[in-house]
Amino acid sequence: MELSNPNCQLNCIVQFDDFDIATEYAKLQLTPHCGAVVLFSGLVRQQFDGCLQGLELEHYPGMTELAMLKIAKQASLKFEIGAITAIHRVGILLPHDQIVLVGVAAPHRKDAFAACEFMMDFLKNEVPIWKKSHFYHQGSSQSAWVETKQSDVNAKDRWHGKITR
Amino acid sequence: MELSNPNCQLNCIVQFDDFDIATEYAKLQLTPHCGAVVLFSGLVRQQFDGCLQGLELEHYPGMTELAMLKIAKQASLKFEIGAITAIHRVGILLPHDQIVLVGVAAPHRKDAFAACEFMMDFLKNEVPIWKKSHFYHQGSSQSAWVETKQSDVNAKDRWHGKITR
Amino acid sequence: MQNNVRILFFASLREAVGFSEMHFPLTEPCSAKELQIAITKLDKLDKADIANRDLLVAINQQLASWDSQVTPGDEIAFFPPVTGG
Amino acid sequence: MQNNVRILFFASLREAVGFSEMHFPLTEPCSAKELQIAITKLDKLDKADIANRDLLVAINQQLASWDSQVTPGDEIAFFPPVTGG
Repeated sequence: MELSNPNCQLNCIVQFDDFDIATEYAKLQLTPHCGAVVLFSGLVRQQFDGCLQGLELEHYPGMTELAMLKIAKQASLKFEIGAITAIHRVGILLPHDQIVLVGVAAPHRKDAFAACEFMMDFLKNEVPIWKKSHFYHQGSSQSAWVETKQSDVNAKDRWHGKITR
Repeated sequence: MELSNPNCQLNCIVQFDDFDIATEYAKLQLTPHCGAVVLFSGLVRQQFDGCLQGLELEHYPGMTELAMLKIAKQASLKFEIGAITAIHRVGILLPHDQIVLVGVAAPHRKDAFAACEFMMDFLKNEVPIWKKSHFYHQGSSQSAWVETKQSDVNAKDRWHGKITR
Repeated sequence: MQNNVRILFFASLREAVGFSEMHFPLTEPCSAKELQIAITKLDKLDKADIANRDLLVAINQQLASWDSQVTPGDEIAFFPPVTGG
Repeated sequence: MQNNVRILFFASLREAVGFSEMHFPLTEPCSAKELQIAITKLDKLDKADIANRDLLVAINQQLASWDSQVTPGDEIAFFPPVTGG
Protein backbone atom coordinates (compact mmCIF):
# COMPACT_ATOMS: atom_id res chain seq x y z
CA MET A 1 0.00 0.00 0.00
CA GLU A 2 1.45 3.34 -1.02
CA LEU A 3 1.57 6.27 1.35
CA SER A 4 -0.35 9.42 0.54
CA ASN A 5 -0.80 12.87 2.04
CA PRO A 6 -3.84 12.59 4.37
CA ASN A 7 -4.60 16.29 3.82
CA CYS A 8 -5.07 15.76 0.09
CA GLN A 9 -8.45 14.49 -1.13
CA LEU A 10 -8.02 11.79 -3.79
CA ASN A 11 -10.86 10.84 -6.11
CA CYS A 12 -10.08 8.35 -8.91
CA ILE A 13 -12.81 6.80 -11.05
CA VAL A 14 -13.11 4.63 -14.16
CA GLN A 15 -16.49 4.76 -15.86
CA PHE A 16 -18.38 4.26 -19.12
CA ASP A 17 -20.51 7.37 -18.57
CA ASP A 18 -19.53 10.87 -19.59
CA PHE A 19 -18.41 13.28 -16.86
CA ASP A 20 -19.39 16.90 -16.23
CA ILE A 21 -16.40 19.17 -15.86
CA ALA A 22 -18.44 21.88 -14.09
CA THR A 23 -19.53 19.44 -11.36
CA GLU A 24 -15.96 18.29 -10.75
CA TYR A 25 -14.66 21.88 -10.81
CA ALA A 26 -17.28 23.01 -8.28
CA LYS A 27 -16.01 20.41 -5.81
CA LEU A 28 -12.35 21.34 -6.35
CA GLN A 29 -13.15 25.05 -5.97
CA LEU A 30 -14.18 24.50 -2.34
CA THR A 31 -10.91 22.83 -1.32
CA PRO A 32 -9.66 24.67 1.81
CA HIS A 33 -6.75 27.12 1.38
CA CYS A 34 -6.65 26.66 -2.40
CA GLY A 35 -6.07 29.55 -4.80
CA ALA A 36 -5.52 27.58 -7.98
CA VAL A 37 -7.41 24.88 -9.87
CA VAL A 38 -5.95 23.28 -12.99
CA LEU A 39 -8.12 21.01 -15.12
CA PHE A 40 -6.97 18.82 -17.98
CA SER A 41 -9.51 17.33 -20.34
CA GLY A 42 -8.46 14.82 -22.99
CA LEU A 43 -10.73 14.62 -26.04
CA VAL A 44 -11.10 12.22 -28.96
CA ARG A 45 -9.14 14.08 -31.63
CA GLN A 46 -10.26 13.87 -35.23
CA GLN A 47 -7.64 11.94 -37.22
CA PHE A 48 -7.28 9.87 -40.41
CA ASP A 49 -8.19 12.94 -42.50
CA GLY A 50 -11.51 13.23 -40.77
CA CYS A 51 -12.31 9.51 -41.19
CA LEU A 52 -12.07 8.49 -37.54
CA GLN A 53 -15.36 6.93 -36.49
CA GLY A 54 -14.53 6.45 -32.88
CA LEU A 55 -12.20 5.07 -30.24
CA GLU A 56 -12.77 1.87 -28.30
CA LEU A 57 -11.15 1.85 -24.86
CA GLU A 58 -10.39 -1.46 -23.16
CA HIS A 59 -9.10 -1.66 -19.60
CA TYR A 60 -8.13 -4.08 -16.82
CA PRO A 61 -10.97 -3.79 -14.29
CA GLY A 62 -9.64 -3.55 -10.78
CA MET A 63 -6.07 -2.75 -11.69
CA THR A 64 -7.06 0.45 -13.55
CA GLU A 65 -8.49 2.01 -10.40
CA LEU A 66 -5.51 0.87 -8.31
CA ALA A 67 -3.01 2.25 -10.83
CA MET A 68 -4.76 5.64 -10.98
CA LEU A 69 -4.90 5.88 -7.21
CA LYS A 70 -1.23 4.94 -6.92
CA ILE A 71 -0.26 7.85 -9.20
CA ALA A 72 -2.56 10.24 -7.32
CA LYS A 73 -0.97 9.20 -4.02
CA GLN A 74 2.49 9.86 -5.43
CA ALA A 75 1.33 13.30 -6.62
CA SER A 76 -0.11 14.10 -3.18
CA LEU A 77 3.31 13.50 -1.62
CA LYS A 78 5.36 15.18 -4.33
CA PHE A 79 3.40 18.45 -4.62
CA GLU A 80 1.69 20.84 -2.21
CA ILE A 81 -1.89 20.20 -3.27
CA GLY A 82 -5.28 19.89 -1.58
CA ALA A 83 -7.29 17.67 -3.95
CA ILE A 84 -7.01 15.54 -7.06
CA THR A 85 -9.87 14.29 -9.19
CA ALA A 86 -9.12 11.80 -11.97
CA ILE A 87 -11.85 10.29 -14.14
CA HIS A 88 -11.08 7.99 -17.07
CA ARG A 89 -13.74 6.77 -19.43
CA VAL A 90 -13.76 3.38 -21.17
CA GLY A 91 -16.00 1.94 -23.88
CA ILE A 92 -16.83 3.44 -27.30
CA LEU A 93 -16.16 7.17 -27.68
CA LEU A 94 -16.84 9.46 -30.64
CA PRO A 95 -14.80 12.38 -32.03
CA HIS A 96 -14.79 15.36 -29.61
CA ASP A 97 -15.98 13.12 -26.74
CA GLN A 98 -14.27 13.50 -23.40
CA ILE A 99 -11.84 10.67 -22.54
CA VAL A 100 -10.14 11.73 -19.34
CA LEU A 101 -10.31 14.49 -16.75
CA VAL A 102 -7.62 15.36 -14.24
CA GLY A 103 -8.32 18.24 -11.87
CA VAL A 104 -6.00 19.53 -9.15
CA ALA A 105 -6.66 22.16 -6.47
CA ALA A 106 -3.65 23.72 -4.73
CA PRO A 107 -2.71 26.79 -2.73
CA HIS A 108 -0.54 28.04 -5.63
CA ARG A 109 -0.58 27.58 -9.38
CA LYS A 110 2.89 26.09 -9.79
CA ASP A 111 2.01 22.95 -7.83
CA ALA A 112 -1.44 22.71 -9.44
CA PHE A 113 0.06 22.77 -12.95
CA ALA A 114 2.90 20.38 -12.09
CA ALA A 115 0.68 17.85 -10.32
CA CYS A 116 -1.85 17.83 -13.17
CA GLU A 117 0.89 17.28 -15.77
CA PHE A 118 2.52 14.61 -13.57
CA MET A 119 -0.82 12.77 -13.31
CA MET A 120 -1.30 12.79 -17.08
CA ASP A 121 2.29 11.73 -17.85
CA PHE A 122 1.95 8.69 -15.60
CA LEU A 123 -1.65 7.89 -16.59
CA LYS A 124 -0.40 7.60 -20.18
CA ASN A 125 2.28 5.07 -19.22
CA GLU A 126 1.18 3.11 -16.16
CA VAL A 127 -2.59 2.71 -16.21
CA PRO A 128 -3.84 -0.43 -18.02
CA ILE A 129 -6.04 1.17 -20.66
CA TRP A 130 -5.72 0.58 -24.41
CA LYS A 131 -7.25 2.50 -27.32
CA LYS A 132 -8.37 1.03 -30.62
CA SER A 133 -9.18 3.39 -33.50
CA HIS A 134 -12.12 2.63 -35.78
CA PHE A 135 -11.97 4.52 -39.07
CA TYR A 136 -12.99 4.49 -42.72
CA HIS A 137 -10.24 3.77 -45.22
CA GLN A 138 -10.87 3.51 -48.95
CA GLY A 139 -14.54 2.85 -48.45
CA SER A 140 -14.31 0.21 -45.74
CA SER A 141 -14.38 0.22 -41.95
CA GLN A 142 -11.05 -0.65 -40.40
CA SER A 143 -9.58 -0.69 -36.94
CA ALA A 144 -6.13 -0.52 -35.41
CA TRP A 145 -4.73 -0.49 -31.89
CA VAL A 146 -3.17 2.86 -31.03
CA GLU A 147 0.62 2.67 -30.76
CA THR A 148 2.52 4.00 -27.77
CA LYS A 149 4.20 7.32 -28.54
CA GLN A 150 7.84 7.83 -27.60
CA SER A 151 6.91 11.39 -26.58
CA ASP A 152 4.67 9.96 -23.85
CA VAL A 153 7.47 7.75 -22.54
CA ASN A 154 9.81 10.75 -22.55
CA ALA A 155 7.21 12.89 -20.74
CA LYS A 156 7.10 10.35 -17.92
CA ASP A 157 10.85 9.82 -17.79
CA ARG A 158 11.55 13.51 -17.14
CA TRP A 159 10.04 13.09 -13.66
CA HIS A 160 12.37 10.23 -12.71
CA GLY A 161 14.69 10.79 -9.83
CA LYS A 162 12.36 13.48 -8.54
CA ILE A 163 9.57 11.22 -7.37
CA THR A 164 8.77 10.94 -3.68
CA ARG A 165 7.34 7.50 -3.01
CA MET B 1 0.84 45.64 -33.40
CA GLU B 2 2.07 42.16 -32.51
CA LEU B 3 1.81 39.24 -34.87
CA SER B 4 -0.31 36.26 -33.96
CA ASN B 5 -1.12 32.86 -35.43
CA PRO B 6 -4.26 33.38 -37.57
CA ASN B 7 -5.28 29.75 -36.97
CA CYS B 8 -5.49 30.31 -33.21
CA GLN B 9 -8.68 31.83 -31.79
CA LEU B 10 -7.88 34.47 -29.16
CA ASN B 11 -10.48 35.64 -26.69
CA CYS B 12 -9.35 38.07 -23.94
CA ILE B 13 -11.81 39.81 -21.65
CA VAL B 14 -11.75 42.00 -18.52
CA GLN B 15 -15.03 42.13 -16.63
CA PHE B 16 -16.67 42.77 -13.26
CA ASP B 17 -19.07 39.84 -13.68
CA ASP B 18 -18.30 36.28 -12.72
CA PHE B 19 -17.56 33.79 -15.49
CA ASP B 20 -18.85 30.27 -16.05
CA ILE B 21 -16.07 27.76 -16.60
CA ALA B 22 -18.43 25.23 -18.25
CA THR B 23 -19.48 27.75 -20.91
CA GLU B 24 -15.88 28.61 -21.74
CA TYR B 25 -14.87 24.95 -21.75
CA ALA B 26 -17.71 24.01 -24.12
CA LYS B 27 -16.38 26.53 -26.67
CA LEU B 28 -12.79 25.30 -26.34
CA GLN B 29 -13.90 21.66 -26.66
CA LEU B 30 -15.10 22.32 -30.22
CA THR B 31 -11.77 23.72 -31.43
CA PRO B 32 -10.86 21.78 -34.61
CA HIS B 33 -8.13 19.11 -34.36
CA CYS B 34 -7.77 19.54 -30.60
CA GLY B 35 -7.30 16.61 -28.24
CA ALA B 36 -6.38 18.54 -25.11
CA VAL B 37 -7.94 21.36 -23.11
CA VAL B 38 -6.17 22.84 -20.08
CA LEU B 39 -8.03 25.27 -17.83
CA PHE B 40 -6.54 27.36 -15.05
CA SER B 41 -8.81 29.04 -12.54
CA GLY B 42 -7.42 31.46 -9.97
CA LEU B 43 -9.47 31.82 -6.79
CA VAL B 44 -9.48 34.23 -3.85
CA ARG B 45 -7.53 32.23 -1.30
CA GLN B 46 -8.40 32.51 2.37
CA GLN B 47 -5.54 34.22 4.21
CA PHE B 48 -4.82 36.25 7.35
CA ASP B 49 -5.83 33.25 9.51
CA GLY B 50 -9.27 33.25 7.96
CA CYS B 51 -9.74 37.00 8.45
CA LEU B 52 -9.63 38.02 4.77
CA GLN B 53 -12.85 39.85 3.93
CA GLY B 54 -12.19 40.24 0.26
CA LEU B 55 -9.93 41.44 -2.52
CA GLU B 56 -10.36 44.68 -4.43
CA LEU B 57 -8.96 44.59 -7.95
CA GLU B 58 -8.03 47.82 -9.71
CA HIS B 59 -6.95 47.93 -13.35
CA TYR B 60 -5.97 50.28 -16.17
CA PRO B 61 -8.97 50.23 -18.52
CA GLY B 62 -7.87 49.91 -22.12
CA MET B 63 -4.32 48.81 -21.41
CA THR B 64 -5.44 45.70 -19.50
CA GLU B 65 -7.18 44.25 -22.55
CA LEU B 66 -4.24 45.16 -24.82
CA ALA B 67 -1.72 43.59 -22.45
CA MET B 68 -3.73 40.35 -22.18
CA LEU B 69 -4.10 40.13 -25.96
CA LYS B 70 -0.39 40.76 -26.46
CA ILE B 71 0.48 37.78 -24.24
CA ALA B 72 -2.11 35.58 -25.97
CA LYS B 73 -0.63 36.50 -29.36
CA GLN B 74 2.84 35.56 -28.17
CA ALA B 75 1.49 32.23 -26.90
CA SER B 76 -0.22 31.55 -30.25
CA LEU B 77 3.15 31.88 -32.02
CA LYS B 78 5.21 30.04 -29.42
CA PHE B 79 3.02 26.94 -29.01
CA GLU B 80 0.98 24.70 -31.31
CA ILE B 81 -2.49 25.61 -30.03
CA GLY B 82 -5.92 26.19 -31.52
CA ALA B 83 -7.61 28.56 -29.07
CA ILE B 84 -6.98 30.66 -25.96
CA THR B 85 -9.60 32.12 -23.66
CA ALA B 86 -8.48 34.54 -20.94
CA ILE B 87 -10.96 36.24 -18.61
CA HIS B 88 -9.83 38.46 -15.74
CA ARG B 89 -12.24 39.91 -13.21
CA VAL B 90 -11.88 43.28 -11.48
CA GLY B 91 -13.83 44.90 -8.64
CA ILE B 92 -14.57 43.45 -5.19
CA LEU B 93 -14.18 39.69 -4.83
CA LEU B 94 -14.87 37.45 -1.83
CA PRO B 95 -13.00 34.37 -0.55
CA HIS B 96 -13.36 31.40 -2.97
CA ASP B 97 -14.53 33.74 -5.78
CA GLN B 98 -13.07 33.22 -9.22
CA ILE B 99 -10.47 35.84 -10.22
CA VAL B 100 -9.05 34.67 -13.52
CA LEU B 101 -9.60 31.94 -16.09
CA VAL B 102 -7.14 30.86 -18.76
CA GLY B 103 -8.20 28.06 -21.09
CA VAL B 104 -6.16 26.60 -23.94
CA ALA B 105 -7.18 24.03 -26.56
CA ALA B 106 -4.42 22.25 -28.46
CA PRO B 107 -3.84 19.10 -30.50
CA HIS B 108 -1.61 17.68 -27.74
CA ARG B 109 -1.39 18.11 -23.99
CA LYS B 110 2.21 19.33 -23.80
CA ASP B 111 1.45 22.54 -25.71
CA ALA B 112 -1.85 23.05 -23.90
CA PHE B 113 -0.15 22.87 -20.48
CA ALA B 114 2.80 25.03 -21.52
CA ALA B 115 0.68 27.73 -23.16
CA CYS B 116 -1.65 27.94 -20.15
CA GLU B 117 1.25 28.28 -17.73
CA PHE B 118 2.98 30.82 -20.01
CA MET B 119 -0.22 32.91 -20.10
CA MET B 120 -0.47 32.92 -16.30
CA ASP B 121 3.21 33.69 -15.74
CA PHE B 122 2.99 36.76 -17.97
CA LEU B 123 -0.47 37.83 -16.76
CA LYS B 124 1.01 38.00 -13.26
CA ASN B 125 3.81 40.33 -14.38
CA GLU B 126 2.69 42.38 -17.38
CA VAL B 127 -1.02 43.07 -17.10
CA PRO B 128 -1.91 46.29 -15.21
CA ILE B 129 -4.07 44.87 -12.45
CA TRP B 130 -3.49 45.43 -8.72
CA LYS B 131 -4.98 43.63 -5.73
CA LYS B 132 -5.78 45.17 -2.36
CA SER B 133 -6.59 42.88 0.57
CA HIS B 134 -9.32 43.86 3.01
CA PHE B 135 -9.12 41.96 6.28
CA TYR B 136 -9.93 42.06 9.98
CA HIS B 137 -7.02 42.54 12.33
CA GLN B 138 -7.40 42.84 16.11
CA GLY B 139 -11.04 43.78 15.80
CA SER B 140 -10.75 46.41 13.09
CA SER B 141 -11.04 46.44 9.30
CA GLN B 142 -7.75 47.05 7.54
CA SER B 143 -6.48 46.98 3.99
CA ALA B 144 -3.14 46.53 2.27
CA TRP B 145 -1.96 46.40 -1.32
CA VAL B 146 -0.73 42.94 -2.27
CA GLU B 147 3.04 42.82 -2.76
CA THR B 148 4.65 41.36 -5.86
CA LYS B 149 6.10 37.91 -5.18
CA GLN B 150 9.62 37.11 -6.32
CA SER B 151 8.36 33.64 -7.28
CA ASP B 152 6.08 35.25 -9.88
CA VAL B 153 8.97 37.23 -11.35
CA ASN B 154 11.06 34.04 -11.48
CA ALA B 155 8.19 32.14 -13.13
CA LYS B 156 8.12 34.69 -15.95
CA ASP B 157 11.89 34.90 -16.30
CA ARG B 158 12.26 31.17 -16.98
CA TRP B 159 10.59 31.74 -20.38
CA HIS B 160 13.07 34.41 -21.44
CA GLY B 161 15.16 33.66 -24.46
CA LYS B 162 12.55 31.19 -25.63
CA ILE B 163 9.87 33.70 -26.63
CA THR B 164 8.89 34.07 -30.27
CA ARG B 165 7.73 37.63 -30.83
CA MET C 1 -2.85 -24.68 -1.08
CA GLN C 2 -3.38 -23.40 -4.59
CA ASN C 3 -1.62 -25.09 -7.46
CA ASN C 4 -2.20 -22.77 -10.38
CA VAL C 5 -2.15 -19.11 -11.45
CA ARG C 6 -4.80 -17.07 -13.23
CA ILE C 7 -3.44 -15.48 -16.40
CA LEU C 8 -5.12 -12.54 -18.18
CA PHE C 9 -4.46 -11.08 -21.65
CA PHE C 10 -5.51 -7.63 -22.86
CA ALA C 11 -5.87 -5.57 -26.02
CA SER C 12 -3.87 -6.69 -29.09
CA LEU C 13 -2.40 -9.62 -27.13
CA ARG C 14 -5.88 -10.77 -26.15
CA GLU C 15 -6.90 -10.67 -29.80
CA ALA C 16 -3.79 -12.61 -30.87
CA VAL C 17 -4.33 -15.22 -28.16
CA GLY C 18 -8.02 -15.50 -28.96
CA PHE C 19 -9.24 -15.47 -25.37
CA SER C 20 -8.83 -13.23 -22.34
CA GLU C 21 -8.19 -15.59 -19.45
CA MET C 22 -6.72 -18.99 -18.62
CA HIS C 23 -5.41 -20.95 -15.69
CA PHE C 24 -1.94 -22.44 -15.70
CA PRO C 25 -0.64 -25.09 -13.25
CA LEU C 26 2.05 -23.77 -10.90
CA THR C 27 3.16 -25.47 -7.70
CA GLU C 28 6.47 -23.67 -7.09
CA PRO C 29 7.27 -19.94 -7.27
CA CYS C 30 8.94 -18.79 -10.51
CA SER C 31 9.80 -15.47 -12.14
CA ALA C 32 7.39 -13.64 -14.44
CA LYS C 33 9.85 -14.27 -17.28
CA GLU C 34 9.89 -18.01 -16.60
CA LEU C 35 6.09 -18.07 -16.62
CA GLN C 36 6.04 -16.19 -19.94
CA ILE C 37 8.44 -18.72 -21.49
CA ALA C 38 6.40 -21.63 -20.11
CA ILE C 39 3.11 -20.47 -21.61
CA THR C 40 4.74 -19.57 -24.94
CA LYS C 41 5.25 -23.32 -25.46
CA LEU C 42 1.55 -24.11 -25.06
CA ASP C 43 -0.11 -25.31 -28.26
CA LYS C 44 -3.14 -23.07 -27.78
CA LEU C 45 -0.89 -19.97 -27.58
CA ASP C 46 1.26 -21.01 -30.52
CA LYS C 47 0.01 -18.32 -32.91
CA ALA C 48 0.17 -15.46 -30.40
CA ASP C 49 3.96 -15.24 -30.68
CA ILE C 50 4.15 -14.15 -27.04
CA ALA C 51 7.94 -14.43 -26.82
CA ASN C 52 8.53 -11.85 -29.54
CA ARG C 53 6.10 -9.17 -28.40
CA ASP C 54 6.88 -6.00 -26.47
CA LEU C 55 4.81 -6.80 -23.38
CA LEU C 56 4.30 -5.57 -19.84
CA VAL C 57 3.44 -7.83 -16.92
CA ALA C 58 1.35 -7.18 -13.82
CA ILE C 59 1.29 -9.44 -10.77
CA ASN C 60 -1.81 -9.15 -8.59
CA GLN C 61 -2.79 -5.93 -10.39
CA GLN C 62 0.56 -4.17 -9.88
CA LEU C 63 3.02 -3.49 -12.70
CA ALA C 64 6.00 -5.81 -12.15
CA SER C 65 9.44 -6.46 -13.57
CA TRP C 66 10.20 -9.68 -15.44
CA ASP C 67 12.30 -11.03 -12.58
CA SER C 68 9.51 -10.49 -10.04
CA GLN C 69 8.35 -13.64 -8.28
CA VAL C 70 5.08 -15.32 -9.23
CA THR C 71 3.53 -17.50 -6.54
CA PRO C 72 0.78 -20.12 -6.92
CA GLY C 73 -2.60 -18.38 -6.52
CA ASP C 74 -1.41 -15.11 -8.08
CA GLU C 75 -3.23 -13.20 -10.82
CA ILE C 76 -0.81 -12.49 -13.69
CA ALA C 77 -1.64 -10.21 -16.61
CA PHE C 78 0.32 -9.85 -19.84
CA PHE C 79 -0.43 -6.87 -22.07
CA PRO C 80 1.06 -4.49 -24.64
CA PRO C 81 2.26 -0.99 -23.61
CA VAL C 82 -0.71 1.03 -22.43
CA THR C 83 -2.25 3.88 -24.45
CA GLY C 84 -4.81 5.48 -22.16
CA GLY C 85 -5.01 9.12 -21.09
CA MET D 1 -0.09 70.52 -32.18
CA GLN D 2 -0.46 69.21 -28.66
CA ASN D 3 1.61 70.72 -25.91
CA ASN D 4 1.01 68.43 -22.97
CA VAL D 5 0.86 64.81 -21.89
CA ARG D 6 -1.83 62.98 -19.95
CA ILE D 7 -0.43 61.28 -16.85
CA LEU D 8 -2.21 58.46 -14.99
CA PHE D 9 -1.49 56.96 -11.56
CA PHE D 10 -2.72 53.60 -10.30
CA ALA D 11 -3.05 51.56 -7.12
CA SER D 12 -0.79 52.50 -4.18
CA LEU D 13 0.79 55.32 -6.23
CA ARG D 14 -2.64 56.76 -7.01
CA GLU D 15 -3.45 56.72 -3.28
CA ALA D 16 -0.14 58.40 -2.40
CA VAL D 17 -0.63 61.05 -5.08
CA GLY D 18 -4.25 61.64 -4.06
CA PHE D 19 -5.67 61.70 -7.59
CA SER D 20 -5.60 59.44 -10.63
CA GLU D 21 -4.97 61.75 -13.55
CA MET D 22 -3.27 65.03 -14.45
CA HIS D 23 -2.00 66.90 -17.47
CA PHE D 24 1.58 68.09 -17.66
CA PRO D 25 2.95 70.64 -20.17
CA LEU D 26 5.38 69.11 -22.66
CA THR D 27 6.43 70.73 -25.93
CA GLU D 28 9.52 68.67 -26.75
CA PRO D 29 10.05 64.91 -26.59
CA CYS D 30 11.81 63.62 -23.48
CA SER D 31 12.50 60.24 -21.88
CA ALA D 32 10.09 58.59 -19.46
CA LYS D 33 12.75 59.02 -16.76
CA GLU D 34 13.05 62.76 -17.45
CA LEU D 35 9.27 63.11 -17.22
CA GLN D 36 9.26 61.23 -13.91
CA ILE D 37 11.93 63.54 -12.49
CA ALA D 38 10.07 66.61 -13.76
CA ILE D 39 6.78 65.71 -12.05
CA THR D 40 8.54 64.68 -8.84
CA LYS D 41 9.36 68.35 -8.33
CA LEU D 42 5.72 69.46 -8.51
CA ASP D 43 4.36 70.77 -5.22
CA LYS D 44 1.15 68.78 -5.53
CA LEU D 45 3.13 65.52 -5.87
CA ASP D 46 5.49 66.36 -3.05
CA LYS D 47 4.20 63.79 -0.59
CA ALA D 48 3.99 60.93 -3.12
CA ASP D 49 7.76 60.38 -3.06
CA ILE D 50 7.65 59.31 -6.70
CA ALA D 51 11.43 59.29 -7.13
CA ASN D 52 11.97 56.66 -4.45
CA ARG D 53 9.27 54.17 -5.44
CA ASP D 54 9.70 50.97 -7.42
CA LEU D 55 7.51 51.95 -10.38
CA LEU D 56 6.69 50.79 -13.89
CA VAL D 57 5.85 53.10 -16.76
CA ALA D 58 3.52 52.64 -19.72
CA ILE D 59 3.47 54.91 -22.77
CA ASN D 60 0.23 54.86 -24.76
CA GLN D 61 -0.89 51.72 -22.89
CA GLN D 62 2.26 49.71 -23.61
CA LEU D 63 4.83 48.85 -20.94
CA ALA D 64 7.94 50.94 -21.66
CA SER D 65 11.50 51.29 -20.45
CA TRP D 66 12.62 54.42 -18.62
CA ASP D 67 14.66 55.64 -21.59
CA SER D 68 11.68 55.31 -23.97
CA GLN D 69 10.67 58.56 -25.67
CA VAL D 70 7.61 60.48 -24.53
CA THR D 71 6.07 62.79 -27.12
CA PRO D 72 3.56 65.62 -26.59
CA GLY D 73 0.06 64.14 -26.81
CA ASP D 74 1.07 60.79 -25.30
CA GLU D 75 -0.72 59.03 -22.45
CA ILE D 76 1.78 58.11 -19.72
CA ALA D 77 0.96 55.88 -16.78
CA PHE D 78 3.06 55.36 -13.66
CA PHE D 79 2.23 52.44 -11.39
CA PRO D 80 3.68 49.93 -8.91
CA PRO D 81 4.53 46.37 -9.99
CA VAL D 82 1.34 44.60 -11.00
CA THR D 83 -0.29 41.87 -8.88
CA GLY D 84 -3.10 40.49 -11.05
CA GLY D 85 -3.66 36.90 -12.07
